[in-house]
Amino acid sequence: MLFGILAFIALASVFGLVLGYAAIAFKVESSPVVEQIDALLPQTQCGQCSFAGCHPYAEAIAAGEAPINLCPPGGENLIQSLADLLDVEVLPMDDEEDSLQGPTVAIIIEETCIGCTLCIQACPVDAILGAAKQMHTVIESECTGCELCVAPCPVDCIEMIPVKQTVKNWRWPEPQYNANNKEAESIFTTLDHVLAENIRP
Amino acid sequence: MFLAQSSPFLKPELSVSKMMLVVTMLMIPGVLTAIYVFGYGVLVNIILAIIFALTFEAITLYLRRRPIAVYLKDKSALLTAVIIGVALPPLAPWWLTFVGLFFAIVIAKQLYGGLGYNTFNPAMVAYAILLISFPAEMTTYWQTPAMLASQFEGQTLSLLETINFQLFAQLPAGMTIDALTSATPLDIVRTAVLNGSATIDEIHAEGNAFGMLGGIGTEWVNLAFLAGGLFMMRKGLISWHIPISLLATLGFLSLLFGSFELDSNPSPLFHLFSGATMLGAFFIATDPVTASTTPRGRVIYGAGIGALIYIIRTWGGYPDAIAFAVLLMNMCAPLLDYYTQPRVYGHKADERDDEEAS
Amino acid sequence: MSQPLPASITRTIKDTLRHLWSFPGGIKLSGHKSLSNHQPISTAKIAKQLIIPLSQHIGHASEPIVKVGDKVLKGQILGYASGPVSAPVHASGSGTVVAIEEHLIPHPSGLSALCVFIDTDGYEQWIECSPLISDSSSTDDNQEAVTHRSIATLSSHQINQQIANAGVVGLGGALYPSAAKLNTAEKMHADTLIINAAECEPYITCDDVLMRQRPEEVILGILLLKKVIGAKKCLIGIENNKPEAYQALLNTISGYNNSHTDAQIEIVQVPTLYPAGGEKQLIQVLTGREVPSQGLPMDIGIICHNVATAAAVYHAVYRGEPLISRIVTITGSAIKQPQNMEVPLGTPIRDILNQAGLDENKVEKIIMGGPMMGFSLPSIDTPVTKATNCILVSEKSELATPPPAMPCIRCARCSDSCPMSLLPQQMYWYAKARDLEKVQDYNIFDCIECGCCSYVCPSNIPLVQYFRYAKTEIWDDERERNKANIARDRHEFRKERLEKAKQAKAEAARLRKEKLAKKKALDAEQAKEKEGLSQSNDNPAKSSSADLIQEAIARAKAKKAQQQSQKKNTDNLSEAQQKKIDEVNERRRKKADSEEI
Amino acid sequence: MPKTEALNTTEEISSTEVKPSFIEEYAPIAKDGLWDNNAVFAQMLGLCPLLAVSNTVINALGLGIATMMVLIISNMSVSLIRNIVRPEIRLPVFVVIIASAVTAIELVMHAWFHELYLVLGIFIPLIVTNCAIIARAEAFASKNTLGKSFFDGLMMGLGFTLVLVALGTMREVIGMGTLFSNAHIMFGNGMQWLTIEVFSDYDGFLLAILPPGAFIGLAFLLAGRNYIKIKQKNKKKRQKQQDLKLEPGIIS
Amino acid sequence: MKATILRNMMMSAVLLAGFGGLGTALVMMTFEATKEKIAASEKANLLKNLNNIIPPDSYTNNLLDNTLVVPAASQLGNKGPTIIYQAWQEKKPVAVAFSVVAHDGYTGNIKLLIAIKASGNVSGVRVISHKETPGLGDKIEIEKSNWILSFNDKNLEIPARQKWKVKKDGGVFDQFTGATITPRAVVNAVYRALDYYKYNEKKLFLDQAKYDQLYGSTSQ
Repeated sequence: MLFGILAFIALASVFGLVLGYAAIAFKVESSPVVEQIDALLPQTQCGQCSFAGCHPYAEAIAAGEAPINLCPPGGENLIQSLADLLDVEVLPMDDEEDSLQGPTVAIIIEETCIGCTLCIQACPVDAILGAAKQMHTVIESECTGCELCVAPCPVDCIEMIPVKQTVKNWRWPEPQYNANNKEAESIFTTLDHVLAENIRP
Repeated sequence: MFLAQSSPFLKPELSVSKMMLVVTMLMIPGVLTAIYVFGYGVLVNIILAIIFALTFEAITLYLRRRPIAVYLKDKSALLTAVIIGVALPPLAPWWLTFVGLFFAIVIAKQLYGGLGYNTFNPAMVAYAILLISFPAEMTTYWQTPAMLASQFEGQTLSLLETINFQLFAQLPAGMTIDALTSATPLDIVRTAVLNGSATIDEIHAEGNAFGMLGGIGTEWVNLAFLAGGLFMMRKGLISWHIPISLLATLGFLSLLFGSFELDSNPSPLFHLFSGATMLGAFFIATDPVTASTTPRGRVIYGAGIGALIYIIRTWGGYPDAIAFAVLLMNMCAPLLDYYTQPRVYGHKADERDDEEAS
Repeated sequence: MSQPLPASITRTIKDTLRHLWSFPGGIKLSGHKSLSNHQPISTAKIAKQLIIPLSQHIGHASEPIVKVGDKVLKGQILGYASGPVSAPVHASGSGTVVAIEEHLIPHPSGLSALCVFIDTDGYEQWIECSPLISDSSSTDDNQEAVTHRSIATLSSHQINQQIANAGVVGLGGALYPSAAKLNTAEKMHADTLIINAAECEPYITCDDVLMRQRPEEVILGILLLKKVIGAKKCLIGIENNKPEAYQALLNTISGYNNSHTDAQIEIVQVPTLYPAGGEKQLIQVLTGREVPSQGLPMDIGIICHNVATAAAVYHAVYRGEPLISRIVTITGSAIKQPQNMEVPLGTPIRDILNQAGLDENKVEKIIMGGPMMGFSLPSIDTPVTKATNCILVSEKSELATPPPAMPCIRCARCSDSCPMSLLPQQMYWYAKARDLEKVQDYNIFDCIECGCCSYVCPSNIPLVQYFRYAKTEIWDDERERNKANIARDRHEFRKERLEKAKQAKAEAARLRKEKLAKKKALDAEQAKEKEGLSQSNDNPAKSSSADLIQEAIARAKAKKAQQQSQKKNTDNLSEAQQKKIDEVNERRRKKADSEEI
Repeated sequence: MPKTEALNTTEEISSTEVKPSFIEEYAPIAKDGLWDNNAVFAQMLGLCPLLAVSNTVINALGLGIATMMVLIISNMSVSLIRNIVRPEIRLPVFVVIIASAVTAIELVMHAWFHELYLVLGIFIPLIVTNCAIIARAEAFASKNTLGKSFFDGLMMGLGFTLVLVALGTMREVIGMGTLFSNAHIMFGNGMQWLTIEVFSDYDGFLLAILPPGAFIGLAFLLAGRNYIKIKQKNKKKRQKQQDLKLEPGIIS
Repeated sequence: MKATILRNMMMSAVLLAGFGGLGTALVMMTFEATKEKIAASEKANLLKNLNNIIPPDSYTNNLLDNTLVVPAASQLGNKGPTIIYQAWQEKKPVAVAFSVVAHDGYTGNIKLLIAIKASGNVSGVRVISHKETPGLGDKIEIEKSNWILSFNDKNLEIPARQKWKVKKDGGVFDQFTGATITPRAVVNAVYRALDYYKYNEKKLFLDQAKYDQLYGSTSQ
């Protein structure tokens, strides 16, 4: 009986030594998961997640302080890929109304702009050009649609317009019609209807 | 609003509904033969099965809030029902069919997501569940085949008497269930082999198990299903891979082992033309939803079923093995699909050689 | 060209009949070709207003060089090629430019693009054409010899320049600028020219009638193409359901083959099996070789052109005419007189439908291209472009309005019929789940969108649309990712800039403070000197705090340096991303190539 | 002694600030263990013994109680030592504790519930590997006080036992048509009267007793739970929507 | 750095060893405390099983004390020695109990415990273990069916030798619906046991020492 206990103690000590060594020697410093999350975020730096930008939000997610569904620009797809990355459950978008809009860009209505540079200071990606007392303009290709410039404008000359669809960035719609879909029938009738309308001379 | 709809615009040549219907139609020769051999019980089974199947399907579709008409029209439940109807013992009581169809349609099919989403062949799930739950009923209610009955002056039932027995468990006066039924050839062989009580030759001499090709009576049913299956293959409804590899493996194994122990191993022909071999090879194993989909995967899938049939028939606890073999291979199908992907055009040839050249 | 064939030639040709390979999958379709391939090619009336899109090809849209109000002649250049992969656009009728604005174009999206509107004057006045070789069709006698000698005298660069100027693009459907393609082929020393005359899609007959009725244009065009590339071999692949076209080409070739062995052109009948006319499939059938995935036919020494492209090359070189018209098949049971029509580009489709007789009561669907790969037109007010090979107007019973898709039953008919040996059933699951990575693992970018899978699917699942959807989603994702990376860089840069500014400010403030402190200290010292040494302890403390600040600055600087070095990393990363973008572009181009059916 | 004093004072401070009532503190633990975070329903832990031994109510009860005992013991011990163990040897120590508790319980059962021990067989030692136990040690006991840990072990064990018994009831009634058969092996011969024949003359539905029946039964239990959860969620949503509808009125 | 590692290692080792020792000690203590009770329970269980087939009021000795180990015999179907439990009323032999194995079951061996009265009649039979098909062959268990009781008071003469078969084979014992092999195997095994008893009647009531002396030791 005593021998059993002693043997067990000896064994436990050995494992204890090994574990005690491993705990310090093989310590992993910090998790690169923040960067992985950051790479998925849309980088609009819009702050709609209530964090100061995409990277802070990524840090918060990694630390488990923020849910994954706070990013309207990333939409459902982002939630899905974050859920895949972190192996957590997919959550519905936090604020459903916002997620419905497509991507937008800001434009400055040139007649109204007074050249106050407030929007330039607000832009997180330096996508607005202009100098004091001069008309400003948005570099459309660089604009992330974060809307941060809209509020500071004293004359309300900035508008968000949807990104223009062209043949180049057009995407095939996902097929909608399947037998489980009660609307299937109506979609087909719409389709026929549309075609018929176009044919009429 | 313009709604983009993608090509192709040609009318599709086939629909699920048509496919299922044709397959069901091609089972008719086999079904008729089975009715001739095993009496009206088979017919009653099938009709009961169809009624139960459609009812269960409609109810579950309703509960799942799916369009009932659309899915009832796909006729997959019909096919499942007919397969179960043929597979059940001819004199099975009605509640056996009822329980079977409940498990087939509700549990194995609809709870998995309905047509196309079930991992396991519904008919075989039903059969396996019935077999392990009600082994006595599943093995005893086999009416003596017509050939044997006439030979040994056994009794048969008329259609009305059959219905009366199956629905109300009432036999005409003076008849016992023991006199009506007899063990299936596979059962006889299995028992004899196990007990070592009789050699194959002795069973031959007794004349109540072996027909010309396979089991007495069942050989004709198998031949009829073979004919239907071959027609189906010719029509391109099923590919050759699964049935051929299944039958080849089963034949090969029985030949191989048969050549070692002639006394206790029946011939390959017996294995191929007894039990539900042909039904299984052409109508059950080829169920598209649960089978492997790649060409090489299908060959392995068929061969696996063939091997399992032989193994279970010879060393297993139940006489026939189609259901278990099919279910076991159903489990492997996704894996097979993954590991037997054909080489895509233009990709490096070192992975796999071009197999589907035709 | 219709002289009887000498027996010797027939024999040599028969002798050289090749061994044919086969491709996996494929489906048999009823052709519906006899609807339209018996009538001679008619000519479309010039429309009152031509709408000429500036982008009728793959690559950059051409830049307009005319202004509203300009008078243009037929064949005059409207837009010049704006990059290495681009093609000029020409006026297909004389008249006045009335507008340059967006208009619906024939595209599955139903979106608009920039078009030049020309009100025609009806005079059809040509600009001065400058052919490279004078057309000698009038002098029937030694035509072959003259032509050949003429071709031989031209340099391949000369011919290619002419082709480029004429705005010739791949007319099989890919619309890749031919000159650019020929250029690459020449550089990569492609040794085999394959002419795609298979035309495997049902209903379409424009290539068929072209070969039947103008075989010499095709053959001369081919000779020119061959000359440009310097190819040793030339194969024409034609489906065996077009015996007349085959015979016509054979008759024409025999003359050329006879006259000069260098001109060896082989014409090969391939079995009628859709999609035998797919570029990759045709190459496989004719040579047994496979175009590597993500690669081009040129990687295996092959270049593929369509017969109509060859004819366009002929027109450019022999007549000096740019590509301003093309043969369009107008067919379908809702058309009263199905036919092939030579249509000036930019003609509204409504006009040619009216000319062919549109049975309005019957019309159900109007499709541009074939029923397998075409798309339903958003409107019939869209113009005919270089891509318009067929207008199919169907009646109700003719084509399918797809019934609701049933669930996939994994019958594998799709993978059995796939000419690329893909697994559509798997790609469908992942495309539906929008698992874009998995879709790519199943090689979605090898899909040629031939439509076989959708056609054979008993569940009527719009598989091809799922794949197109997945592909465009993947491209979109890549675009988004690139944009996000750029945005991240810019954001980092901005943060850094702000930080710098802040530091500069702080530095300035500190300096100011220090100065002040020094001054004070100095004053104090002067005052203290009188008081004695007791307070000298203060000084070291002060200096130590100054040290601390100094240290902090050093740290900040080091951090900045680190950040900068990090920035370099991101630069590298973005380069990798740039590479990815390039890859995507490459893939897109290749995909476009493969569409040439 | 000044040390303890300091401790006392801090405790007092925290307790004077917000002292949650006993129920407030312990009700969530109970709800967690019994429903919200049930070992089987929510965490899907300990399924192996669950599926193997739930063919009759008595078996289920036996294993359930054994598991509950282990849970309570391990939770309490872990909670007691939670401040001493270092993170790197945390798991081995927990495992040692659990294994000791299980072995002790096994020996006790062997001695006093011999027949039950024979029926449950291998599944008693297997309690060691029941992830539910180490999960609770890790997730709860190592962070909470003794009292709470004890209560959590009790509730988790109770939750596990209840599911086990529910499954056992289903399987026994459907499979054999009886309830509490073999009651004597647990409660002694005097309790044989407890056995109830639910259906007389019942042939039995073997599937329910065989392993596949356990899976199907568990699936139905889970489906039932999900159904209830969805119902609750929908109700909450509707409530929220109603609240929202009321809001604009207040604002205007 | 090194010192911290060393310290950490020591701490972990001590802690783990401490808990290991504690746990083991606990187990050891329980083991010691329950050892006797476990042995007693096991004995009681065995006795209970034997009492099912030998009425406890028919004998006066302790069955577990009067045992005899006999060598393997073909009739018993076992490969190793078998334990014979003897029941005595004072000095009068009452019955013996021993196990028999049937090898011809449907799926594997069936192990039976059989008690035979001194008169040669079956006192009782129970199935100890089997692998027969659930629902078919498992009716040989007393929990599933009373069939196994049909052997009680049968002997080699009643029924007659050729009637020691299932009904299907022309005997007197019922078979169950759907299964003949299992009951057939059990009937055979019981018959063999009776046969064995008849053959060794005298030997089986000897005590171990006497048996060894007469027939050689079995305990090698």
